[in-house]
Amino acid sequence: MILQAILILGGTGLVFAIFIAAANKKLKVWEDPRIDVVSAMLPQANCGACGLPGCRAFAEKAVGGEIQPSKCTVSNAERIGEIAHFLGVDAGQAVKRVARLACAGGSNVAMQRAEYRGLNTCEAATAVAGGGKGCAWGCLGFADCERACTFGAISMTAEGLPVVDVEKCTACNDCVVACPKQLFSLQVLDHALFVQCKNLVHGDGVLEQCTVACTTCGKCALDAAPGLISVASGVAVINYDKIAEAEESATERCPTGAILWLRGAQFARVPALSSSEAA
Amino acid sequence: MTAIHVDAAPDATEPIVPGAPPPQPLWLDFWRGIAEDNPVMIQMLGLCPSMAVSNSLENGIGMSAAVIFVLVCSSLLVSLLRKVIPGEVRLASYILIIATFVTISDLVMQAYFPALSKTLGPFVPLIVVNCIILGRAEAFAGKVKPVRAVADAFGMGVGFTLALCTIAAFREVVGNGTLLNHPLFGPNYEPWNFMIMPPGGFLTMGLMFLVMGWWGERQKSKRAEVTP
Amino acid sequence: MAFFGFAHGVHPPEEKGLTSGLPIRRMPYPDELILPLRQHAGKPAKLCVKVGDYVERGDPVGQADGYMSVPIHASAAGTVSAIDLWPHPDGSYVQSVHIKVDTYALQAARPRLVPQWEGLTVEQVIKAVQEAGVVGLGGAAFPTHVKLAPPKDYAVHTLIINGAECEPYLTSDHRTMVEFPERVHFGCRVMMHTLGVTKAVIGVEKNKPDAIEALERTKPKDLDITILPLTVKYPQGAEKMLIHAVTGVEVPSGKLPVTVGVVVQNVGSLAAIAEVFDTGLPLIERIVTVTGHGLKRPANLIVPVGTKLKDLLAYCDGVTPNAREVINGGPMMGMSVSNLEAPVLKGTTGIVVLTDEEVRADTVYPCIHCGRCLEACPVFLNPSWLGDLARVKRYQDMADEHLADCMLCGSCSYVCPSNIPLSQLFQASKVALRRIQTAGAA
Amino acid sequence: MTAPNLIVTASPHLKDKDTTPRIMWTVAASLVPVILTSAFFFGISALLVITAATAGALLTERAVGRPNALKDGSAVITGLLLGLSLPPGIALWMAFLGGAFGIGFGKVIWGGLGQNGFNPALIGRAFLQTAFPVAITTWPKPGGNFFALKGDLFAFPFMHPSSDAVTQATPLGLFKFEKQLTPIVDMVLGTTGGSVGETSAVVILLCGAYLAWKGYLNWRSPVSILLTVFVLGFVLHLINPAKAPDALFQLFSGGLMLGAVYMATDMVTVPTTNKGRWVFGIGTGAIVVVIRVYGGLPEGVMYAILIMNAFTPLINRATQPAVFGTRTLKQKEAK
Amino acid sequence: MISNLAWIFFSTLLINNFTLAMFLGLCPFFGVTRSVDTGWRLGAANTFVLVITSISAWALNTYVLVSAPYLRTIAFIVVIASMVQIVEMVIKKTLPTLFRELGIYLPLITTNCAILGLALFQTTRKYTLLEGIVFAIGAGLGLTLALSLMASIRERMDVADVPALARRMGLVMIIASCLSMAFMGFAGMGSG
Amino acid sequence: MSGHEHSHGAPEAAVVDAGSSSVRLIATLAMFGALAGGILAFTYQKTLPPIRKFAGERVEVAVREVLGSPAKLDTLFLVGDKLSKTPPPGADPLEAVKVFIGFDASGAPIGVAVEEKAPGFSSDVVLMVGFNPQTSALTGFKVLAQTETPGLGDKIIKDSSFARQFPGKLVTPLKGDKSATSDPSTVQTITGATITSKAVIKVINKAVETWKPRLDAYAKEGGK
Ligand SMILES: Cc1cc2nc3c(=O)[nH]c(=O)nc-3n(C[C@H](O)[C@H](O)[C@H](O)COP(=O)(O)O)c2cc1C
Ligand SMILES: Cc1cc2nc3c(=O)[nH]c(=O)nc-3n(C[C@H](O)[C@H](O)[C@H](O)COP(=O)(O)O)c2cc1C
Ligand SMILES: Cc1cc2nc3c(=O)[nH]c(=O)nc-3n(C[C@H](O)[C@H](O)[C@H](O)COP(=O)(O)O)c2cc1C
Ligand SMILES: Cc1cc2nc3c(=O)[nH]c(=O)nc-3n(C[C@H](O)[C@H](O)[C@H](O)CO)c2cc1C
Ligand code: SF4
Ligand code: SF4
Ligand code: SF4
Ligand code: SF4
Ligand code: FES
Repeated sequence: MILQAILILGGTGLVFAIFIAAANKKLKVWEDPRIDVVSAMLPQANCGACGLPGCRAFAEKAVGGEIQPSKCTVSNAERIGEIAHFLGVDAGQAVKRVARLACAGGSNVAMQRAEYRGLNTCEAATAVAGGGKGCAWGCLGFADCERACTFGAISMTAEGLPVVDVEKCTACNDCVVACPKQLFSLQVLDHALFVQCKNLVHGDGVLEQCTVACTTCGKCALDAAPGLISVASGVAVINYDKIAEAEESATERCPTGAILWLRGAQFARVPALSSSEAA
Repeated sequence: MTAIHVDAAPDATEPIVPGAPPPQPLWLDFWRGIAEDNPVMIQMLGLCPSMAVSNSLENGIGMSAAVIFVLVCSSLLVSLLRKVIPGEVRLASYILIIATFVTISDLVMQAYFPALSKTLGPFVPLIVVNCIILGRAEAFAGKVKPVRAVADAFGMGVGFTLALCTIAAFREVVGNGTLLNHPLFGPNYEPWNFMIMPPGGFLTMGLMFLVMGWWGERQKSKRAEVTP
Repeated sequence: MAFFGFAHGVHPPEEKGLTSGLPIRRMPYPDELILPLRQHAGKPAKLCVKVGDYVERGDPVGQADGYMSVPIHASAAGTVSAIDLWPHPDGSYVQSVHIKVDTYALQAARPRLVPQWEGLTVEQVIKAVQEAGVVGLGGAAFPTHVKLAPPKDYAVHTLIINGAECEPYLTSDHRTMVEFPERVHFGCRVMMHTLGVTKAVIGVEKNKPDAIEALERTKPKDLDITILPLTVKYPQGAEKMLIHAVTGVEVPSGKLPVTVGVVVQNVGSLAAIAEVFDTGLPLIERIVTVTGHGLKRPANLIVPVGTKLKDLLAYCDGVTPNAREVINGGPMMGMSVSNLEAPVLKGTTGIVVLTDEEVRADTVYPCIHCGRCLEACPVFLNPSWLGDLARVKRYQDMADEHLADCMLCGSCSYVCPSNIPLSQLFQASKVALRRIQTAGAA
Repeated sequence: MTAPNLIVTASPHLKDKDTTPRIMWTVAASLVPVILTSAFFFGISALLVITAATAGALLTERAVGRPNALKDGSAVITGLLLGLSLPPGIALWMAFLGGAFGIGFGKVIWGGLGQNGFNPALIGRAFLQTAFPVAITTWPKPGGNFFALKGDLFAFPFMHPSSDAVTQATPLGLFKFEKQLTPIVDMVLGTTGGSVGETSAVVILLCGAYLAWKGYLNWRSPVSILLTVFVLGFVLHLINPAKAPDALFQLFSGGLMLGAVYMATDMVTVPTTNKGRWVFGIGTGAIVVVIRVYGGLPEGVMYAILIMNAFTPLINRATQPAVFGTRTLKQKEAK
Repeated sequence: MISNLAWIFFSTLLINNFTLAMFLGLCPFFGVTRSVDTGWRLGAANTFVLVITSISAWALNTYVLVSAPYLRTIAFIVVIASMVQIVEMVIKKTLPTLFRELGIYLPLITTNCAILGLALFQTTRKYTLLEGIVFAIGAGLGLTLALSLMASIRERMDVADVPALARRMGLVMIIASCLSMAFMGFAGMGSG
Repeated sequence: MSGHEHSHGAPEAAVVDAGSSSVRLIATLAMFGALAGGILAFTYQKTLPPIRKFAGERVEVAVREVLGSPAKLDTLFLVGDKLSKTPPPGADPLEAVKVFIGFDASGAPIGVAVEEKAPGFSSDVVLMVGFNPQTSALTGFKVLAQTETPGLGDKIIKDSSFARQFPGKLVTPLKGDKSATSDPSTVQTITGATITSKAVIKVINKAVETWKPRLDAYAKEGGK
């Protein structure tokens, strides 16, 4: 009886092992096993900040040596080091960038021309006469960006402005895409000079719309290295190619605070700090 | 494409097995199966037996015992043989090993616990295909040393038991008014038959997930309170 | 009399009685006119004056910037007092020319700026139409000369004239047809000649019997013009619906009407062409219906382009105390205006002032999947599902569900018992989709 | 001129006057004649059962639903319809539990109004049917003193009700198990055993017609269900009269009227396209007949509607009309 | 004969639906029902494997296992697993996109209770080869039905405002509960 | 993908499965199979006796119950269409179709017990039916297998008052009724489980119908 059982199962095993061996020879698709490993080491946020359609695609490229591990902006330095070590490659260097908001017009300083009624999203409000906000360029404060940020880096102040937590921000670009007013841009964290206004109306008339707007008075441009700041377009524009020449003095005579010397989080100089900022 | 220049060769002592779990203290291997990688509640594996035999606690216990037995034995063996088994026939070999232990437990159960064996019916042989066991063999036991494999298997087994027995106890108490066949609420209790039928199984499982979800939400809001 | 129509659609209350019996009157010149350089679909005009210049009525203040553009002309004689960013009815700020109207000028007829039509070649007509700054007056303000020169690979066989005016409240097209039917026919003649078609159909909703009668009465004997009564249903005037009602053909999704051999023009546009060739002046004024229960004296007015809404409303004796919302256009498709400094544009069909009680309710309920929106949508979309997708921002899926075919007619929002702002969601989604696509491409 | 204090809103700026609460409350109100008819036949028991079920539904919606969810009136409908679908002698605690279950697991968990995939009232009933199969198939006799209780209504919660009331099998049960036919007149008028709302087909039809005229229910589903049941019933009766009762009997027996008029029209859980509603109705009708004739249960309306509820998303997918201009586009491409 | 086959088919499809009434194949039922397309494709793959299984089991029962019935479980599973592994390799080679989509579930089809369950039930019910195949098709279509229904409902729930605590798996289980409750309507079919 | 090429040069090649030789692969699987077969056959041999013992006991317990604790039991096997004291050649006595005859202490026959089944609500209801072949009076029945709905169909086991009605009833044939009756060949069905109740009645009628003639014939031939 035991022999019979041995024969049956052994035979079955044999037959199918032969099948599999044959199929294996003919059909095997080779895939670098390190892709799985690297993929498992990635955060699996599939955020796309690296410019690839997901973490697995990143792993494929990383294993292929086509992208540096540090291009994953979400992983911390330690993890990136591990991946680089595993693949035996240079981690590459990442400059810390964060999302910056080109508007400081909270509800306390910016004028609201008409009452908006409808969906509470910036996207929808933009379609309705610009949401009724006095400034056609400014932040509507319905927090589309906050919802878009998968890393919880954005929180809204009591005045309805989004504050980016520079620690949490991974420069994934989601908020940049989400904001219908295109107010966010990714900036190098160490670049301190920043203009937080986009209103193109010239002159002091703009203050009717918002008291922290850029009036194009040109004082910043005068106080800065030549060619660093220009005000011709209706708002102060910084030429970041010359950012090395920037100094804090350029911001000191700004009558409204539209241009500022930023260290860390934005809105450090906005007088009425929201509770979340203060903490 | 650019070739990779390798300066830092991987650690020579333990060859890197693709997808191998990172080294960990042993108790964590054990604990994972009970908590954060609970096979039923988190990984959602082995659901069929969790539903099918969980209409009474007795069944749940019997099933759990069989699963632990098979899980531990096969993990041990798979781990021992991990260097012998060629990758191409990995699955087939694992299944052979598992099926052997399952058949053993089935036969033993038929011989010594005939009544239980009858109520569990085809779900004992079906342990073979319980996704947990193969999953563990594939994801863990086949890649680590035997001690870790057994710790992990045992943890998974206990995790499965906890989940299954909780579900089973709940279903039996509400659906039949009894626990391990002892009446709990007196003779006039109107049992909710619903609970011991298929929809009740899904519902109970759903309730467990709801409780977990509620707990998770609570934790989240608590954390939010601490760091405003 | 047989009526022609389309499937689905809605029946909002018409409220046309406020102005449909009022003859068209001319509004006097205000003190200041605002001429935004972007008034039409396509490229904005190029500024060609500077502050301090004196302009005569009909002088260009902006030149056409390429083929998909038309010039902007001064609607009154006066001095260019400023050139700056100024509120536009759509809520944005646009570079605009301010003209301080010369109160002593005669504002009289001048030597022809636009040549006589008779004897012009097709190319000359098209050039004249562009130089006269004519755009579609049906609302979209699409440059008319472009429509007059369809690509040669399509054979245009029919000119369809849109006299449906399906928007509630608005009566400017209605009054045009009643009071100036000859102009409509003359415009039709110009267009038919230019397009080289022998057949024209004027579609008029059957709730305007006087307009149908006037058009029939003045119909030229030598042209094949049919006046087609249409079912009264919103959005009967939408181009694709109209073509379907008239020809029974569905314009292919994502394609222009020329692909089925028709060109659609609004009656107002025809009258404007007629006027332009008649008077020799470019398009500097238009007929606007100013109406609504929030307005003291509704009227159909000939308004100089560039008149501030503020001045327009004041001319109509102002608004009632409970007026809360001012709409540029009809109440179905028109946009709320947030700033009454914004001017009347070439494409402004009407201004509707709504009272407190009429402002759309705020409470939104969840979609109950009643299917009313599906039955309302004239292009057979599933607004309920699209709305759900929009709420969770699945824009790509929306595009796959033919979001591009949505013409934002608002029928779905109109019927939705849960008051879900569907068309607003779709409008925002279209914008978002475009933004995401450009971000993805970059 | 005084500048108005402007509001900006999205277009369209006009809105049809029907709102969701208005529809819901009207439907709830239209159930009043049905409830009164039940009270006429089953006395105070009917009212008590309906009240208990509605209380279960409302309290649950209040406790775990969205804030203000009670205002939209949909939970009231759920409660009333559940009550109407129960036997008049069922213990009140069970009716209450059914209402709570229906709203809790049939609606709130899904996201509340409009999101649920299955009819909450029927989920509540199906739960009761599975949980307490005996209690829910014990049918008291109609008639008698208005204030007489038709069963152990006040059984202690969670305890076994003692059923000592006079029962009478339903016409469908009588046919299925005893092969006895009930005269159609009795069923049309409602003098037979059955659940609270199974009493008078005529009243339900009239209320439904009113709602259909108001546009609050889409006539396609009820009409297609009734037609399908009639035609299939007719054919099967011709084939095997011993097994299948005649078509009129099928139409007027059981919960078919209530189900077709009030439950297969719950817009939330039936297809949104008109074509889909026909498919839904035909499917429901067919399953009703199949269960009644070949199934183990005498009545299948509840299960038929639930099963078709499950198919609703698939039906929606399949019956979406072609977007304007896509057909011509395809033709063009084909050329 | 025909009516017997028809009965096997319909009872397996609807009344004793593997997933909704017999608790077989729940892992893919919960794991791979995010979109209808994947759902029904997996169902189709499953049906295919079930038919292979049925034939293999029948052959084993008639030719190999007559004298050693206790080897049934192990023999079935080895044969089925090998067959599926071969099929898997073929798909990986020829249809890589399909392979990607069904991911880890392809090998898991082998270790899906429905497969072995089918083989065991077929044995205890002593089905002939033809009956077995019909049984397998019924079971496979039943799985496909359950998968598609679940997936279609989940697609709709993806856009719903589901309470946070139910979002992960809670609601999915409740949907399963409702589905299985609805299909109880077919219970007792054929008995009355 | 290009990963394939470079991996050969890299030291990680050790990681990569070099591709086992087919022989090794085949040998492993065959050996595993043989080993498993051996182990299982061994286990089977060890567990077979208790399994068979239990199966036999289960039937015996049921028989004793339906016949009211007989002092002695005889087993007859169905061979062809006849009853005989020996099982058909080659058949497993456990699996063979058989009938049990019970005798009281005085050696007088009490009745016979047979296994029979019929479809219930969900699937077959399998009963051990005990009856007196001379009078067609029932001695009792016991449910051997059923998958009826808990709470409804399974009342045929749980509701003792249902089973209590049966002893003494005359199978001429047996009928069911919804209301209580004193008719000697009618039993009251369970409310809410009519179908299962009727299935029990069906099984009993079938048992008596098929087995009574055989037993009669056997008795006529003098019990050989
Ligand atoms: C030859 C020709 C080309 C056209 N090209 C465009 C175009 O590129 N984009 C566009 O929006 N409309 C174009 N139109 C005009 C449309 O047909 C339509 O009239 C216009 O979009 C305004 O329609 P509406 O008011 O319904 O939005 C073109 C018309 C013609 C005759
Ligand atoms: C929903 C909708 C409704 C419309 N209703 C009208 C209308 O009532 N009358 C009209 O002239 N144009 C209406 N239009 C614009 C037409 O589609 C089309 O653009 C116009 O008739 C073209 O003529 P034009 O270029 O001369 O303006 C509508 C467009 C849409 C999208
Ligand atoms: C889910 C469900 C399961 C059922 N199970 C059984 C059962 O196992 N046995 C049975 O006889 N009746 C069962 N029934 C009830 C029968 O279909 C039928 O209603 C009942 O047998 C009729 O009995 P009555 O006439 O005494 O009420 C079940 C009903 C439902 C809804
Ligand atoms: C015509 C109509 C029929 C309805 N039928 C039901 C029903 O059968 N069951 C129910 O729970 N709710 C019903 N409702 C109420 C509502 O749609 C239901 O509570 C939703 O399913 C909850 O999301 C109905 C509503 C209307 C307007
Ligand atoms: S930054 Fe943009 S997205 Fe964020 S709240 Fe402001 S307008 Fe909205
Ligand atoms: S969404 Fe914006 S703020 Fe958030 S992490 Fe990405 S870049 Fe930073
Ligand atoms: S707005 Fe778009 S979706 Fe809505 S009815 Fe109009 S075309 Fe259809
Ligand atoms: S009309 Fe409104 S409630 Fe009805 S289906 Fe459409 S979106 Fe949903
Ligand atoms: S346990 Fe049954 S399919 Fe996974």
